[in-house]
Amino acid sequence: MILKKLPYFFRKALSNIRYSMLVNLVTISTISVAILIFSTFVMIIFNLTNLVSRFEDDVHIVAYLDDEFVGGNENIKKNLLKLNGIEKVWYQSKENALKVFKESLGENDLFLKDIQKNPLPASFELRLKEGYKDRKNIEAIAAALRSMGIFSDVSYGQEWLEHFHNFMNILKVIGLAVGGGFLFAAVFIISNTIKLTIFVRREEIDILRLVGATNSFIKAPFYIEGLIQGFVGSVISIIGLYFLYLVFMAKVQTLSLLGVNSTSMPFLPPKFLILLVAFGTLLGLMGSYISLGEIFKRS
Amino acid sequence: MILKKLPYFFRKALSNIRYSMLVNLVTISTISVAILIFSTFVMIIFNLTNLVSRFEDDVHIVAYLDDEFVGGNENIKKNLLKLNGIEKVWYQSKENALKVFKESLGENDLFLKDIQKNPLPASFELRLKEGYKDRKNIEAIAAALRSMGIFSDVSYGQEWLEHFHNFMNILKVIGLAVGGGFLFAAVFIISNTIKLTIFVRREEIDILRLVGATNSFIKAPFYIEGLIQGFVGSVISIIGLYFLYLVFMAKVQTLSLLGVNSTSMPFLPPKFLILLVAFGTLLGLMGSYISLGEIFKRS
Amino acid sequence: MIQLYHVYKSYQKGANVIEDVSLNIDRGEFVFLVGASGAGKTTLLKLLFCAEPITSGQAMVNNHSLAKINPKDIPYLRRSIGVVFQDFKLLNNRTIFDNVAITLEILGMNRNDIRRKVTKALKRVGLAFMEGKYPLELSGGEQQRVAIARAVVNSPSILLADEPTGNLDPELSVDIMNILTDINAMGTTVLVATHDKFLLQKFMKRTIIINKGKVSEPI
Amino acid sequence: MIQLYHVYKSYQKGANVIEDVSLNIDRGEFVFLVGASGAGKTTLLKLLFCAEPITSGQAMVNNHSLAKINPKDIPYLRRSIGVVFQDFKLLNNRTIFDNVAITLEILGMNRNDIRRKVTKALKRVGLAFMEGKYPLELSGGEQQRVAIARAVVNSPSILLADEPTGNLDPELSVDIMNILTDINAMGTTVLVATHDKFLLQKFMKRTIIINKGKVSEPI
Ligand SMILES: Nc1ncnc2c1ncn2[C@@H]1O[C@H](COP(=O)(O)OP(=O)(O)OP(=O)(O)O)[C@@H](O)[C@H]1O
Ligand SMILES: Nc1ncnc2c1ncn2[C@@H]1O[C@H](COP(=O)(O)OP(=O)(O)OP(=O)(O)O)[C@@H](O)[C@H]1O
Ligand SMILES: [Mg+2]
Ligand SMILES: [Mg+2]
Repeated sequence: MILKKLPYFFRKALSNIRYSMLVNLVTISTISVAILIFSTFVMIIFNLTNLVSRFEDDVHIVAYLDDEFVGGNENIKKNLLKLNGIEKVWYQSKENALKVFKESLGENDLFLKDIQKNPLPASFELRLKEGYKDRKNIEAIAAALRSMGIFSDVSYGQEWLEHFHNFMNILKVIGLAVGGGFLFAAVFIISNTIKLTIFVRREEIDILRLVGATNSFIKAPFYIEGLIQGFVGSVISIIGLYFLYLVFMAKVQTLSLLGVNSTSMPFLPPKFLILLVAFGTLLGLMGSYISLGEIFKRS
Repeated sequence: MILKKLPYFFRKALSNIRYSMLVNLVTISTISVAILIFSTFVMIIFNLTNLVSRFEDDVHIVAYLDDEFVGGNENIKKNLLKLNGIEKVWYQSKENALKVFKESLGENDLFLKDIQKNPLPASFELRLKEGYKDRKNIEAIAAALRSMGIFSDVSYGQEWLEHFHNFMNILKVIGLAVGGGFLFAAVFIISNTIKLTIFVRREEIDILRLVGATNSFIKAPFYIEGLIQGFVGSVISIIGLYFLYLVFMAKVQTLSLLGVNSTSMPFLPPKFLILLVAFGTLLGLMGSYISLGEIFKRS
Repeated sequence: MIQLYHVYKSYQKGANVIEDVSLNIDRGEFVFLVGASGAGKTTLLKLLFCAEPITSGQAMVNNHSLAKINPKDIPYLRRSIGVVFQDFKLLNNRTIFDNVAITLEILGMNRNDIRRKVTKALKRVGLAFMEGKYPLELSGGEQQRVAIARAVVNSPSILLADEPTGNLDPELSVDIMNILTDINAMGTTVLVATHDKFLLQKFMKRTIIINKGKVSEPI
Repeated sequence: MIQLYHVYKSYQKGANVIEDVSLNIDRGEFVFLVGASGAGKTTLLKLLFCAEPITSGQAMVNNHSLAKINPKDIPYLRRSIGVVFQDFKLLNNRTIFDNVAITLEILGMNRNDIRRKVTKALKRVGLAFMEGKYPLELSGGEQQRVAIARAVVNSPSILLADEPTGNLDPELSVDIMNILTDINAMGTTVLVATHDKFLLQKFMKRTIIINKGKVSEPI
């Protein structure tokens, strides 16, 4: 019944938009700005997550071989690779370790002049598979390594991981709070604005009721109008976001900050854009829905 | 003339608010949310600035005395204190430096076992006065120290300062961009909303004109209404902000993140709150002003 | 068609605007409702199409009990009633054509039928050439005629006309009344609230007098 | 007081709603303006208080030239003209009292004088007891009388009444016309657009006929 009338309601909604152009422009632009704020936030979070996942790429474990242990390192390597979550293993001999250390000191090797015995241990560096780079898995692997009894020490940047974990926690709290706040603000502002636009047309609604229109007949074009407003608003906000992004990247490049570029800070991928538009459209629809509900209950 | 009528316009504005309660509630709540977003941002920036200034407190310069230099360090200290921007100077002898270094190594002093000659230099640590902790002043002081010719090296965390500087730059760009964005969004949303509320009353405006009201007579109550809306809206948003602040602090304390507490993250000081309310009030007024201008030009 | 039985209506407690009205209007009747300003004519009509709830009493309109009607049925009751509102109630942001078409769109009629019927109704009230204009571009009398066209376009089973000639000159008033009698002749029950003594005299019909909310009929 | 000289008015190009109207109304006159629906009565009145600009011609109202008036002077011209609008134009969110008081508030009158004058004007139209109500709580005729009260409350030098009795019963119409003749007797120039032949006959006054935008006077 309602579905059959959809084309009619769509036409009506479009002509309503035409009729009250000013109000619609105001509404759509408000929706754009509200969603722009929210989507800017989404983009920032998205890039932060990207950045963080690149930090995570760096995560690795170093297991220092006990000086007293004697045995084929190829054998150990094979055993290590059998562990869960290990992608690659490199071996570094005692001699190599010293060489690297000396190189890293450069000319400041004040202390090494007088050394007689190589104090550095041989070690295995373990790269982890995707999905095993979180704290829990790392600690499990480290424990497994220790239990092998052939390593004097297992190191995986415990302290750094701790800090990182803390940082991620703060980020999560702030992200959720701020994101939730923005979301709430967007929903609130959009539904408020739509409430006003519907209020502007309360007379129209009253008249339609008096001449025998059912509630759903009156509401349907408003729903569609809200839907269109939400859709157009969020598409505009994405265009705006892209524009802001370009401006920001240009600005950042002239300041040449931290080597930020379009690979290290990409625009939102299409999936996100589609989600944002869907979200905006839904908001427009919900805004109409809630406001109409209130206005119909009132009278 | 207009001023003499102010009490009348005020009464009129108040009764207008009473007459169109729904519209005013919508407007005021939208203003609150818009300003809440902006003021949350102001608070974050405020606290970040606070935090950063505590980082700055740590800034100091270490000047390493040339091993070949022989002379009274008390004398040097006096001379150093005469330099611009120096607050305090500590002297650290060669022996002391080695002791501290040994302590910092703990049991891992593999390399030190065989050392015959102390390779560490004596040094002066310089604390800077408030206002001299920025990059420019630090470099100037460092240059002055170098030109004294008695130091083998002057170190002030060049690399750290560089990073800090970069970080501050990014923060500035993002802060300005985001802050500007929020500001724009708040102004835009508020003036849009007020535009709608005035549009709701366009008939009233038309009628008033037809019965001989001057433009300023019609506009004045709207200005005052906008002013009141902006004032009430921003006061509400500050109450909301305080509430959010309390919730956030509680949340942060249960998670015991980074030792954040109400001293390290205070609420906005009264000066800022007054500015925010003044800003919101002004926005309300401006919103009315702009919207009325547009609506009057239209007809 | 329309039956009222001890109907009362008050907007505020205590003050009865309609007081103990009992009334019977048969299918196909043509009735004038006359009374001074503020007597309760508009209120009485509003009760009939559920624009206001009755305060007490019993009323049947087109087989719906006004006292017990389900809110969901109100739109369907209203569709069977054409109303010419005293203040027209046109949609200012829709064209004249669209204003008249509303009644038919609500019924889900197809576009061709709508066009045909609306054009005919507008022609009948002498405004065919104005279909593209907007209400505020029309004179008072023209707006009133649009309101009439909207009310009659669907040949409703009941037509309630509240002061339908208040803004019309005597000649046009007679034209409009002729339309109403025509539609009445085709079966519609018509109830016209009016002040116009001239029309009352010219069209001798059943007349109900309302005075301070109480009705009476001259014999 | 009012002088029109070859005045034209068209809303769209080509279609003259007022065509070559020349007219002279002296201070203190009482004039009826009659014509069919859509003849241009409302438009002519609108020109006089600058609600619409004249398209061409010369016009003087109360010593203001309508063709050359400075937009800033329009409010002051309007204050000297009381207007009863065909569609009342009441402010729905203000009480009846406030609606009538507007004219006086605009003039910056003090509150006591306003109270006195408004009460008097409302009493005159028989609505003193309704001052606290809102327009939408009034009957059509009551609203019309509020509009009349607002127009006369300040004893303007010109009174333009557009169909002021369209929603009133004959007895009230005569009452209202008496108010208008009273105010006229006190010096106000009165111009009444009406369809009501009964009033024309009862109050024998100068009558201007307007037909498709052209005016003429029966001799
Ligand atoms: N919504 C309302 N709230 C309160 N009182 C109302 C309302 N509507 C009408 N009234 C009052 O009820 C009385 C009857 O009003 P109604 O509109 O029925 O009169 P009417 O006979 O149509 O008069 P008119 O010929 O002037 O249109 C009036 O005194 C009016 O003030
Ligand atoms: N704003 C407008 N735009 C376009 N056309 C208009 C406008 N206002 C009036 N008209 C047209 O001008 C003509 C005269 O209108 P006007 O309102 O002056 O008539 P009137 O004599 O007052 O009629 P009535 O007795 O019905 O009120 C009408 O045909 C109307 O359609
Ligand atoms: Mg009535
Ligand atoms: Mg007219």
